[in-house]
Amino acid sequence: AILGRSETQECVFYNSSWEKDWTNRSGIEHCHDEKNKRLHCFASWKNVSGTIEIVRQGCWLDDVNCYDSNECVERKESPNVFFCCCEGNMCNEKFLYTPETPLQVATTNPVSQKPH
Amino acid sequence: GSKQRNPSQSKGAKSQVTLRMANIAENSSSDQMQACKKHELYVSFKDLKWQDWIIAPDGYAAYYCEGECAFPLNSYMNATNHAIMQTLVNFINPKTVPKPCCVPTQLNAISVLYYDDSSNVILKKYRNMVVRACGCH
Amino acid sequence: GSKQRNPSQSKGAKSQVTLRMANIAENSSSDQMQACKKHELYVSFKDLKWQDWIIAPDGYAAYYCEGECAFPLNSYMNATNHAIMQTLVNFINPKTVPKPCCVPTQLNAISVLYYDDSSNVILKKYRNMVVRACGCH
Repeated sequence: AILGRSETQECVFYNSSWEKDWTNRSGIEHCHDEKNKRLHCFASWKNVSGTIEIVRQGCWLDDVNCYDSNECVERKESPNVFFCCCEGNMCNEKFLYTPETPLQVATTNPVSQKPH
Repeated sequence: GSKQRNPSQSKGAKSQVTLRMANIAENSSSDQMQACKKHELYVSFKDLKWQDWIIAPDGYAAYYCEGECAFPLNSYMNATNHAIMQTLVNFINPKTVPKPCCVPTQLNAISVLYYDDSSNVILKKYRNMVVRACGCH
Repeated sequence: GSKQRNPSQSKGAKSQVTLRMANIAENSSSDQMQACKKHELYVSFKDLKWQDWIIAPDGYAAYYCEGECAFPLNSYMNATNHAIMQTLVNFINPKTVPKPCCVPTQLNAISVLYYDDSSNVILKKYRNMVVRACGCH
């Protein structure tokens, strides 16, 4: 284990299509992958007219986009399916949505060129 | 022709050949292309216009292999016996065969969350997507 | 930008992208280098000056792999997922990454009878000496 980095060995598990996929519906998933590869947890959910519907939660393979995030946060602006990933046991128990609103670039009214 | 020569001389002949070739190679390959190794490569699914069907990730660190596989192949080049033979033949007569190629020798998987054709959300492990090590094959 | 588009349109978008690229590739790759395949190569141990320590064989059919790994990679190119991604990225932006390389994907062994350093006669199976199949990696 690397000092200061949270190791991920287990994550909250949930599968909304558990019957079709023949899996458990919910529980704890123990993560495993090749040696010295990092592991993460993830969560994905939908917002159906204000109600949060979890789609899936579980382990996520080594992914640079998840490095060093100990909270599971979706930053994209209102996606169809929300997604977040994080590092640390059960870090996907809680998941957050804090959209990074794209910077509004102040646009000055372009002064139209006066014809000569 | 039968092999009249005394077998024990073979040891001297073998090591001499190898030594002589090693010295020649030492100078010829150093000023050329970099040796075979792993390079950074981030693949963005948006650039591939796949962001509509891939929910996550937005892209991934794929890496790639590039560089020369010249004689003599070092041990960390993960070379196969065939690659060692091919390097040797290329060294003696470059026209007969090209040098072996720098390619991935170990690959890792990634997780992908995507919509299938019926818009179900699917989680899948895609194998052999990330270069872990390169070598001459 | 958020993915407001209806997910089921993703199927259309995905296949359109693939189709469009396939058509463009169809014409661009055919007139260039031959596709990746296996080529004849007989390695003579005499040419390598190894005949003094190798009793048999005098040489062997090693074969080698050469040819282009261009988009779209056909199924018989034995391509890994990484090679498929690399071909796609190279196709979109050739400067970022080279095409995958044509290399052996299956290798066979040969038997060799030789003198060891103490002039004993040794029989050994040398693995990964003969190319059985090539592919893009």
